[in-house]
Amino acid sequence: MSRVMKFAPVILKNLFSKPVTRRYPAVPIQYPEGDRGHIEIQIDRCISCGMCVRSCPTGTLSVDRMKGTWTINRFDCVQCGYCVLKCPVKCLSIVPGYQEPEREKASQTYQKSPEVLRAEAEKRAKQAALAKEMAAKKAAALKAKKEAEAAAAAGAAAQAVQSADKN
Amino acid sequence: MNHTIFYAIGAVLYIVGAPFLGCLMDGAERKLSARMQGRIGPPLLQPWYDFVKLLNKQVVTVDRAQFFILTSYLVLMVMSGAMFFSGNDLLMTFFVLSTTGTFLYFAAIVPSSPYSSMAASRELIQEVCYEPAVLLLSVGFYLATGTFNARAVFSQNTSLVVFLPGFLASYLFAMIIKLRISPFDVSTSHHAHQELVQGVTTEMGARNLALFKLAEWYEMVFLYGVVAVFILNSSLVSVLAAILVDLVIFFCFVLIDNTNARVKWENMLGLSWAVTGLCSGVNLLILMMIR
Amino acid sequence: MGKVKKSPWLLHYDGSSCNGCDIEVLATLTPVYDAERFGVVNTGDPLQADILMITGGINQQNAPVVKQLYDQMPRPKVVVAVGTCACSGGVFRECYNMLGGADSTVPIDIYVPGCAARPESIMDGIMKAVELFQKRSDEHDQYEKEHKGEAGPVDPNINTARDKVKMQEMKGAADA
Amino acid sequence: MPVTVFLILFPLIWAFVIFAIRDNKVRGIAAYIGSGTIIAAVGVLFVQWLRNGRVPIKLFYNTETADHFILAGEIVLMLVVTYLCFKYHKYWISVLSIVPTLMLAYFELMGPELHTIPHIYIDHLSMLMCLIVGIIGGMIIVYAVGYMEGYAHHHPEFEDRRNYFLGLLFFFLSAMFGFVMSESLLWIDLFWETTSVCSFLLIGYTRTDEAVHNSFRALWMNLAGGVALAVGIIYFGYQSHTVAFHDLIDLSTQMHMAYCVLPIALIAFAALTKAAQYPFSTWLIGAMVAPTPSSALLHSATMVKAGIYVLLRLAPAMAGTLTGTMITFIGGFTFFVASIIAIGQSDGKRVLAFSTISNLGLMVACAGVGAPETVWAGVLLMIFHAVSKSLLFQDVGATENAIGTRDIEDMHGLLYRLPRLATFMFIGIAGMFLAPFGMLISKWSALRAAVDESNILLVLFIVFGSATTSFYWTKWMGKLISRSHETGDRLKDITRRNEVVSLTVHAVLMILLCILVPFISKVYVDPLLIEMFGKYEDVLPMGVLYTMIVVIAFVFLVPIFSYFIGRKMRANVKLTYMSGINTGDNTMFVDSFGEPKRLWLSNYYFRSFIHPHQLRIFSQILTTAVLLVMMSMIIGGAL
Amino acid sequence: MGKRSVIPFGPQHPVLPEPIHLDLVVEDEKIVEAIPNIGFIHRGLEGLAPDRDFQKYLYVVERTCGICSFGHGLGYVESIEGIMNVEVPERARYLRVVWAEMARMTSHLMWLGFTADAFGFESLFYEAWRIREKVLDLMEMTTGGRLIYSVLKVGGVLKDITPDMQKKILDDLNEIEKETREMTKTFLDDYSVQTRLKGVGVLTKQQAHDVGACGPMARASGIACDMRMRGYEAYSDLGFEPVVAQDGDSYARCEVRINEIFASIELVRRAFEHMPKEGDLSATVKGNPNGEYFARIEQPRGEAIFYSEGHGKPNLDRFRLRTPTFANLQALCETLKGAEYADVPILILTIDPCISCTER
Ligand code: SF4
Ligand code: SF4
Ligand code: SF4
Ligand code: SF4
Ligand code: SF4
Ligand code: SF4
Ligand code: SF4
Ligand code: SF4
Repeated sequence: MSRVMKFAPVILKNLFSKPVTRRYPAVPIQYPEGDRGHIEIQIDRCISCGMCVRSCPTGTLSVDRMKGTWTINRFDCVQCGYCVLKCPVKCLSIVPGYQEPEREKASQTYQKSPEVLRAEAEKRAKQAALAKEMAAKKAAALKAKKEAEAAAAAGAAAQAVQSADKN
Repeated sequence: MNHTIFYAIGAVLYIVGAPFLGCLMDGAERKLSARMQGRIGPPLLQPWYDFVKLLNKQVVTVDRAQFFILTSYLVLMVMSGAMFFSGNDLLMTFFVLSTTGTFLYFAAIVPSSPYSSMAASRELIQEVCYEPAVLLLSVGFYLATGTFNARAVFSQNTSLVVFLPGFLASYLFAMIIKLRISPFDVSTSHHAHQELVQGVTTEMGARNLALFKLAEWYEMVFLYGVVAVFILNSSLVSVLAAILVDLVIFFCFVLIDNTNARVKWENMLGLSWAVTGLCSGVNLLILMMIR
Repeated sequence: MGKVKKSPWLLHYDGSSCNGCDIEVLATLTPVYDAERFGVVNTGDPLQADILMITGGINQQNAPVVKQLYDQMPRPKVVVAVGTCACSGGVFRECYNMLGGADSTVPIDIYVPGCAARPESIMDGIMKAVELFQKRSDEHDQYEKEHKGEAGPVDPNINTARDKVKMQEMKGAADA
Repeated sequence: MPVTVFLILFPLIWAFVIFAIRDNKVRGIAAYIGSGTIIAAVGVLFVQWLRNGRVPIKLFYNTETADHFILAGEIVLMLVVTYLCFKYHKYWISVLSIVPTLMLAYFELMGPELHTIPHIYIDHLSMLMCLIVGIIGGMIIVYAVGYMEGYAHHHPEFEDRRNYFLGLLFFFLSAMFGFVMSESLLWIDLFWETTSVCSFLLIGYTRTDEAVHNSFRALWMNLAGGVALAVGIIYFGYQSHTVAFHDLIDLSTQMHMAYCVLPIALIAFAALTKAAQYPFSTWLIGAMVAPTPSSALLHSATMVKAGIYVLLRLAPAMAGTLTGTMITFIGGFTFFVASIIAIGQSDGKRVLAFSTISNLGLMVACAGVGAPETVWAGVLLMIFHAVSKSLLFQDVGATENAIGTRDIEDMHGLLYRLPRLATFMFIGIAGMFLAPFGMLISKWSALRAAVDESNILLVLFIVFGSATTSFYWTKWMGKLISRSHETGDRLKDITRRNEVVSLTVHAVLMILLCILVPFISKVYVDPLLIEMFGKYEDVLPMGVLYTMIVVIAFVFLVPIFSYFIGRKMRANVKLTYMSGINTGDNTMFVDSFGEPKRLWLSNYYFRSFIHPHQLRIFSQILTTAVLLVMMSMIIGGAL
Repeated sequence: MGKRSVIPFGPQHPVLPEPIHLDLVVEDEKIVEAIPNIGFIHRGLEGLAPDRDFQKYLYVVERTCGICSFGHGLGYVESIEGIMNVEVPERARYLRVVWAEMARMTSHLMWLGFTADAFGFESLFYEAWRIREKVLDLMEMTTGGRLIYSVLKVGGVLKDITPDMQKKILDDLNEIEKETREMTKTFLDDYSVQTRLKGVGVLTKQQAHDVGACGPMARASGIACDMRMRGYEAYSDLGFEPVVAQDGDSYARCEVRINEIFASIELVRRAFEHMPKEGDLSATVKGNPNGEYFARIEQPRGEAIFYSEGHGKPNLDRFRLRTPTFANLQALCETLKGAEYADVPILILTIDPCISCTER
């Protein structure tokens, strides 16, 4: 007989103690620290390098360097956190809280602030100018080098002809 | 004459009130089960919400014949209950009850769908399990009171349970089977995840399922009503006692439901026949000897 | 015009998921989350279900199954895609065998993202689905009122002579 | 009253006429005429008897010549049996025929001087039997004409001996009429042996090894009963100097003559063999090899009822005696066990056979208890059983001709394939067990009587047996109504017109019986009880009657009503649930190889659970032991 | 067809959490024939290996399965580490063991619940899952995910378990152990449960050997095979002993898994004891895998084999995964022979099927 209804003590204990049910949604969720919920970006720190785009296993992310946007489709993201790991400037983070269920899948785009954009544009222009200068310098150097080489080659050829004559 | 009216009122009360009472009991059972499982559980009126929902859905069926068989099932169920509550012949009532079971079997087997059909066969096995106990109950009743008429209890000075403890035991056992309480919920379970999907109700959706639920409520009230027969006697206190006993049994059934694995039909058949044969049989023997 | 939203019954089908979301769907029903508080019941039977919950993406082989289950459910019905896989295919989107998210086969009403979708998130999804369910039920009632007394439509698939070719067609349709 | 003689002689002569006609068509017409005449004659007899105020008809007090014919008949039978036994090398069986015949001959010629008795005696019970034999027998012959045509067509491997078959049926009817109308036990014995031999010949009709084997088994078992019968008659004759059946009962019940105990026990024992009770039930199962009409007529509707008839007659004398206890036990046990074994059968005819055994068991038990209520139940059971079994046997036969098998599994969805036959079958089965129809009300009163008699074993047998009985009937019904495995192909109903006539008559009779139970009980069965017991009990109280009428109304009306509502219903038809891999209709699913596979659903048979074979052997051993012990107790007590 | 029924079982079936299909031929309810069919959940993730770099591919492999995603990640990184000869720091190795064992606990508790459900014991199912939530909470606290953890990387781990967390884990484990003991009594001793498990689906030692069963399935048939005996990661320091039972029936399989829960709790405790208090979490990994390697891991369901092959490019050329359920499906077919229909869910469950990993 002791083998029948073995479960009764547990059941009765449950009956007379408080239910273990978490009363969500009446009571909000308590996330532990470091919970992986969704990706946040400090967009202004982003350098639009595209590392995150390349690292994302689901191809959720896209970055437009010119417009200064960073786009995530939260209905595609698997919260793996690899983008966070790969971002060179650590502007990405994965924080508690999930994307709400929706009727439609929509992606979210983050736009850098105009100041940052402007600064970036300036930087880019500066860089471009610099690059132009460098390129010019390089071209000049190259030309000089080539000329020197050509001269050397001509000299060498002349020597060779001479030695051949000796033989 | 007074009495006839009294019993007619009993039948009418049953027909009108049983669905509500049954619904409440169903809800209470779900709530109590949930608490036993350590959770909050659905609201008390959940079965009612389900019922309303089912009636509001698109009427679907896999076989048109099912609807009319189910209606017959429901009507016969109401009828056997009404027969009982109007104090009619017990044995007759139980025979009609078994016909009711046959209609449920038909409803489940008519669409020729795999799970529904297998469940129907199991339903039939269940009938084989509980029918002897139920028929024997009326035999015991007859022996104790000299009539099959349920109203005879009111002319008894002592509660029948004194004479018929064995019958009560095997009837309660039969009731577990009939109410589809684990461990004997082999043909349909009140819980999800049955090996036979939803058992006999697999092919019942929307309105058909609502009919089935309604019939179940009627059945539940009827079956608990039969328990009262064991307790009631000519004194008024016995009414209270009957209600109390029903409540205790209700609680025990929920407890049993939550502490047992579903057995296989072979075990169910063996066990129920053994219990019926032993409890009712011995009780019957004693009754016949002292008569 | 009854309140139907208090009794949402689920049919859960596991498409090509990794299991994570399925288990979270089941966890939603267990004591700690206890979705039955809202009347949720997990029925295994499409005929009795109100909300089809699909986890995982869709592949060649399960597309007809999902479609079949969807068709068997009585109206009004709501489909919820649970998990990133069901929403869009998730990490497996580019696998050779995948057709994509659940919306590649049946119309999805609610997307519940997450890998795996948290039970709370699934519950939110159910809440949203329930509202939709009520709305559709009301529309359905209206429709019924307008079409009272007419004989109901019969599924054209029933009782037609069926052969292998037909099945191939079904498969083909799923492929397309 | 010449009708009685006509009823015995006409079929006898007609048998030879039929046998002689070679042309199938002509023979068919002759058979119709014959059966029509028999039914008409029974009708005439019934009317005459009613006109007479339903007092028993007693005839033929002096029958010197007839007695000699009877004796001659006995000897002819003995010779036939002996010849056949020798032909098939079953020598020892002939002993069972030779010994009693010689004993009877000695008794008749050298025995004591007997009192003058009426040789024909028609009371309520005999009249009832006449009606059953006449109407059902007549209809079955009509059916047989058509059926045997199909049979000869489907089974070219067997020699076509239709004339022999139909002739035997008529021959049997003659014997059966003789049996139920006779008062002289000596006459009864002859007719008894004749029915045994008819049954034997019909079982062996196809002359296959199996048929021959089964026919001899039937023969020896029935003959063994015959031996007991003969011994009982002779013993009784020597003790009381009379061989009237009623005298036996009256002497026992009113005079309490001790010497009656033994003959009653022996005759009851004989009845057990005829009614195919355990341990003698195997012959009835074996008899199913015979063509269906003979199964319907002999092996369920009438001949086996001869055993019941005898037991019902003996009922008042058995009440409360050791014999009664024995008979009740054997009957109750048979009722229970045969119904369990029936669950394990899928061959329609075998199910019917086991159910026959089982139902006969219940009737036997009812007779064994011997109280007015149980006899009431027994009589009603007999009526219902005769009609519905005859209907079912014929229907299974017709179905077999149409679909080529009589396996119940192959009757899946029969309602959609052969609506007419399936409906008849449905009616027959419903009449057998479904509340509130016929059989059930009898069970109700049997149960009550068993309780009143404090017969606990019988109570348990009835209670458990009725559960198992409804199991196998219900699952059969379920088969008929479930949707077909194929898609909507309706079969051609090749049932012949004459078969349909018989089936329809039976079905109508069945429905009428169900509706008219209270009436029949009042008008016929109650007087029968008065005649038998001198008193009658109001078996059916008014309350129950009213309830029953209401229930019947409901059971008929509700489905019809809701059927019409259902037809109008706006319903969306969906596919059945097949785990999501339907292939577009309800008959196939995609299997593990991606191919369509046909869904197939079967009933449960519990073969591995109840082990029918072991169970049969066990019950045979048990019942044999009980019979041996109790018979020796009875004999020991009597001597 | 006689008295046989031919019915489909699955892919959508409420007792099955995952789609698997069986063509069943039954007589009464005895199974005469059962032909399984899988593929409803096949994704083909192995085919993605050449398209993803080997670091990124880890996140795909992790999602082979949501139950022991940690184990799959572990097997994969082990195979890469094997190719590249990376020495994983000791603390990381212990952390890996802790997580792997906790994942095993969640898996087994989940399985207990499913099994209870398969024999129609709903409240027992709920109780098992209630306890499982506690382990999940610990997992979420330490890794940030409930089912998919993403804490591994080639060469080590990404997160640490702080002393506070460690204390909480140990405290909670005590409670979990107590509750599990209380609950599993029902599995092991209850009469009604025993009628459903004892003697059901017997797989003899020889059969288990012949069909190549692995994991608890094999161990319940008396074969002491457990990959942890190989001592990968930190197991060699923890005195690991495999849990074995002899009967080979469903009950034995249940017993093995129950005892493994307690063994896992013990292993976690020991791991915390032996773990170095400080230390690197990961080694630096340079370059790309060049070569091939087989890693063998004991998953909750048995031995999983990870094969990686690379040729010096960031992307692997080939990745193969042999999963335990795949090996055990054959054993399932063996046990289904002659079983009862009512046992089918139990038999399917006692191999602890994980179809999603089988089909990847
Ligand atoms: S978390 Fe993973 S899936 Fe989401 S955006 Fe980052 S890399 Fe992509
Ligand atoms: S990796 Fe970081 S910095 Fe680069 S684009 Fe992404 S978010 Fe911006
Ligand atoms: S979304 Fe993530 S957890 Fe869910 S099924 Fe897909 S891979 Fe698994
Ligand atoms: S491996 Fe198998 S499943 Fe894959 S494509 Fe080839 S045959 Fe098809
Ligand atoms: S050979 Fe192997 S690895 Fe290559 S495609 Fe086929 S299964 Fe894949
Ligand atoms: S598990 Fe084996 S058979 Fe299946 S795909 Fe992989 S290698 Fe091929
Ligand atoms: S690899 Fe194995 S499974 Fe595949 S075809 Fe060859 S033998 Fe068969
Ligand atoms: S069997 Fe494989 S996929 Fe399934 S849970 Fe285990 S490791 Fe995960």
